[in-house]
Amino acid sequence: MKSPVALLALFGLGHILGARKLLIAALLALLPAALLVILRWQEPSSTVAEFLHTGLPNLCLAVTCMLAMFLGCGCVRDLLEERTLGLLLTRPIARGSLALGLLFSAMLLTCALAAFAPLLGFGVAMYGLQLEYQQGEPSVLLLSSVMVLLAIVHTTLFSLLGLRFRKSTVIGVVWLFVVEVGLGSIPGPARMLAPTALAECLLSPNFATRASISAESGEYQIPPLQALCILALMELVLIVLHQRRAASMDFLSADVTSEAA
Amino acid sequence: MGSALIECNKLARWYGSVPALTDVDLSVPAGITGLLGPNGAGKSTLLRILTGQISASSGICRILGRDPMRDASVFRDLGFCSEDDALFERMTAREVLTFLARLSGFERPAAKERVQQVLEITGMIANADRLTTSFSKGMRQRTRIAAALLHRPMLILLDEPMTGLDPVGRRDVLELLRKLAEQGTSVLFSSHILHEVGAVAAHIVVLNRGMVLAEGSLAEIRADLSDHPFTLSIRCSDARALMLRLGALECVTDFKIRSLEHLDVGASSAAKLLHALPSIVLESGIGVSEVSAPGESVEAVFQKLLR
Amino acid sequence: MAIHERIYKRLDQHPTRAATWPARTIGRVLGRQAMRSWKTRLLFYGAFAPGLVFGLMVYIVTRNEDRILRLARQFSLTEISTFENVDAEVWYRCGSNLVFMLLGHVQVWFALLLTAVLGAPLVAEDLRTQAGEVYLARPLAPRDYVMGKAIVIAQRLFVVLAAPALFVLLMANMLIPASFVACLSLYFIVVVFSALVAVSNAVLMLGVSSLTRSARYATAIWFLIYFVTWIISEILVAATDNHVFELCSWRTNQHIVLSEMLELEGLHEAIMVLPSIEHSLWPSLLIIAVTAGLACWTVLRRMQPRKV
Amino acid sequence: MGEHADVLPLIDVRGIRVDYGDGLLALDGLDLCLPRGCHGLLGVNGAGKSTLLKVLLGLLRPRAGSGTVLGEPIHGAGERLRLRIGYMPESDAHLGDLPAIESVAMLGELSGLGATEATRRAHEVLHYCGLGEARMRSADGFSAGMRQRLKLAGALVHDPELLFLDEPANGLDPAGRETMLAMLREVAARGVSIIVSTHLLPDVHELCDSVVIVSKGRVVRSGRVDELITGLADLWRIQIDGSVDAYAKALEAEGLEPRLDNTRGVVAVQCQPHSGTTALFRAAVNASVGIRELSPGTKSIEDVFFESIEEPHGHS
Repeated sequence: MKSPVALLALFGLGHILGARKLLIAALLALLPAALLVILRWQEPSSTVAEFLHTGLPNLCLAVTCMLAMFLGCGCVRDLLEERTLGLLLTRPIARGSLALGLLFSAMLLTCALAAFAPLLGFGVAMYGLQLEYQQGEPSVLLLSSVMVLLAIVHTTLFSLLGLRFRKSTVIGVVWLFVVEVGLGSIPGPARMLAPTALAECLLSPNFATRASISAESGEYQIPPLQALCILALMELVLIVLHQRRAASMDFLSADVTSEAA
Repeated sequence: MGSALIECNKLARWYGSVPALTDVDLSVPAGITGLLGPNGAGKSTLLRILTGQISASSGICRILGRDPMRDASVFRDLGFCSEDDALFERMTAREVLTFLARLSGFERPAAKERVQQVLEITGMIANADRLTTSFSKGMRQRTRIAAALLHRPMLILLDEPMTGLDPVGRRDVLELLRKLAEQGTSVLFSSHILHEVGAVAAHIVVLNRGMVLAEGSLAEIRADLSDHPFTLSIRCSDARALMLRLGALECVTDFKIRSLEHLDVGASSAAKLLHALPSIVLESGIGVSEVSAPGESVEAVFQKLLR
Repeated sequence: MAIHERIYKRLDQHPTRAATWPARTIGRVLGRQAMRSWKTRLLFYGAFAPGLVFGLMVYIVTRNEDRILRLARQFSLTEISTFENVDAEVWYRCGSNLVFMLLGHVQVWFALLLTAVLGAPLVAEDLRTQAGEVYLARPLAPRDYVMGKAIVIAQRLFVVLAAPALFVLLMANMLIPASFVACLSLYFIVVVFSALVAVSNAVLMLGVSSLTRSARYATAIWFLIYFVTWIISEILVAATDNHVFELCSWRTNQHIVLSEMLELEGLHEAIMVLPSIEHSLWPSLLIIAVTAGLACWTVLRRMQPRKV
Repeated sequence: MGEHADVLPLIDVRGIRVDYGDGLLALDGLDLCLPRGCHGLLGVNGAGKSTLLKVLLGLLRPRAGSGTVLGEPIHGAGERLRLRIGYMPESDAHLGDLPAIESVAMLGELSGLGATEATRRAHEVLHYCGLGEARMRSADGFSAGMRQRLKLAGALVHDPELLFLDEPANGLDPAGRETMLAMLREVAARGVSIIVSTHLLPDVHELCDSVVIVSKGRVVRSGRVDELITGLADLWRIQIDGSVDAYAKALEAEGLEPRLDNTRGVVAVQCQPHSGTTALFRAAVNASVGIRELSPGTKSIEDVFFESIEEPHGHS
């Protein structure tokens, strides 16, 4: 018997794929490739190679964060506001696995798009250009896998925000600014609280990001393995919070309280 | 599981400082139960707590012997059709029902066949493969009732199933509820259209301002309310003669002659009087033009309760 | 029941003409309502803080003139004895630099957030609850509805952008009377720029808000448009050093319009890092106008009585 | 109101066609001509009632068809027309966040009243609709009944000559319905023409003097209420204490044909004129059931409604 979580994930995925949201998410994912097309058209291959090493990772980090915010905030909250969540709630599925299934639906799409963006970027860059790699192997697989990891953590985080607050997008944007951009650029151990900073540590040997710049200047640096463990731990904590929040919250859309007036 | 399907004691729920439900004690037996009450009496809140969508501020509620919020397995035997007129968009009715059936634990072939059955029961076969966005209110309502029937529940809860439906739609929904009851499924539904609730519901719960005003069968509630159990007002050609004949029945308690053609008969048991009346009228040959029980209609009971 | 026994009084003279300015009514009433939420009020009044800080800075600079001049001489910036005999051209450049720092770099962030908070639910909520019918059942055309909603955003945005800059300019001119004549044209530029940004942001936000039925996604799309276009232009300019790419960012376009109006080329190398100077005013204005027009067309198409 | 308004028909439209594009014709060449006064608009879900109201108001542009409302053509910009019409939509659009007094005053101003005049009128109308003490609160906190009354206040603020009401009593409890009907009766008495689209047929009986029944986008039945329901005499309405089917069979044995209404509790029987009720009682004895209610009923609106919906409508 197919597990309800898988069923819900596929349903949620199908639901998003039919919506206009997908158009905007797809545009975001095509962003790196589009930029590379313009670069290829404008510039000699040297700047393209240089961009692959420095520009692309930072761009992909930004794209993944925005994708996760855009798709993550709405995966449970949309159904609640459309009031169709009641149809799912009254099925013999524990609330935890219901929330997990819907979270996975958003996560599946975000990870797919987050992984696809750098791949397409590399594809566009490499096509018809005999570009031999300099400066170490900027392997695209590493970039894609790190983007997937980041997408998982961020989708869970934004889904949790979506469960907790009604205006989760504004809070999501403020969070991205304060933690990812702000906290992430402060040298020193505090940086490691921001998932993007951890992702940069994973990328640092191959790609030029904030982490590699601070590594050259000898500041505090975490080996990739330790960064991976922190990310995994962070994801675990977020999942547990997500489940507990889903299990205990009142699935009540905003304007129901008026009934008691 | 005791005879009562739903047990609540001291159930209360507050939205901020506004009390939606205050210490509700309720036990609902099998069969069709009507949940009555003015707007804002807390009917929807009670149903949301019973289906575990929201938590109760205080008090315990058991449905089919289990806590709906903690133990999701209760939904194997419980169906719910909410008041919100919402369905998944960009899907056809059949796809929505197949998905919900799979969620309720049906395998793919079993789900397909059960969805076909349920579509037939609710008369939605013709529109099964049309997108839900183009559905009228009546069709959406029937699809959501179908969704609640998928897993052959023992108990089905419906929140205002008839609101916004046209008379044809309402007749079909009532017909459906009656058929369900005959097949042994218990039904609890809330509604405003009183005479339809009165005709269908065996057991009635009246809520007002978050408190249970009355609970029991229509006759019980009537009995507690009116001073003597049952009064029948008859308009006929010769009130006096009819009074003499009816006097012979032992269940008749008193008479009041309004006019030569208008007679009020008070009786201890409604059934005996009603069943005896036709034969007496035939034998006496008195032309009876109108028989009515003014205090008996659900509206009358409701008005008395709410005053 | 006593209520319905009251008599339904008819009006003695019926309204013969539709309201002359329905948009203003909608703007006034919805604007007042939007300001009732404490989050919006916090954001609105918070936006005046940078203006005060700049004003204080100007006050400090003018109060201890000599120490500032000695410092300037050390860095061999200018060879003057007192503020009084600085020529008009330098005053104009200092003033415009001050305005650009405040208006361009600080107030624009407040404008960004305020547009989202005020504008996102305006059309999205109406589409969700079909409240458009309530407005359009009145004798007004869809363009009045759109203009009314745009006024709600533009009015407050204009105040948030223009007021602090004008305050700082006024403060500087009062403290240093000589600079008043030179900076006269700055007042005009501040007002024009604030109006341009207020209207263009408002109309673009309404366009975005009419795309979805949930204010949450309208906010998300608004931030995505703002930041993605900015990141694209930054990356492309950095990679190709070709400044035409700056035109594809909503934020940079507005910056270019401001810097062109203030003719800041002269100051480019001396004092601050600025977006590059080869731009002319008209392409940016054209892009802003076209985007705003497109957004306006989307909203109107969405509110037009449907042809069925 | 101009003299000519009394002569002109309230609504005179021909051949309205509306197709939402999902293969179903919402309105299929509908013709309607109504004098001033109160008219009920009846029909099943999706028969096109709301669509018709929106077309007459200019919120939807029909594919075909033309006509006039209050003398104004419906195809024009419609601003002059919407000045004289009040519309109460079916959707729950009540400009939620605004306080009731401000939203009604704004709607008044949009309909051509001056600012102070609109606010004064808003207070007056809100008091009339029974929202006097809640008019300062924001509509989000209103109950279903209060929201319906707020929508009515919004429709009445500019004192329209014609009132379009789409499901005014939707979702109201009996007390709420009673108050709404009383208000509408009072408004109609003051000379305002009303078009009510509703499902609650008893309401139509009390409020409207003529009825239009729409089915599948066409007018299938229209006429004055009293004409429609006179029909045949000697119609009896019986409520049974016992099994309804047994009684129905017994009646058929007596040569009468019973009709069950939608709660199956009430049986309507058509008898030969002046044959009295003995046959009914005899059937009751044969079926050994009790008669709880027996009343000479004229044909109710519900019967007319079901007749015109079910039988293939040849005549309009």
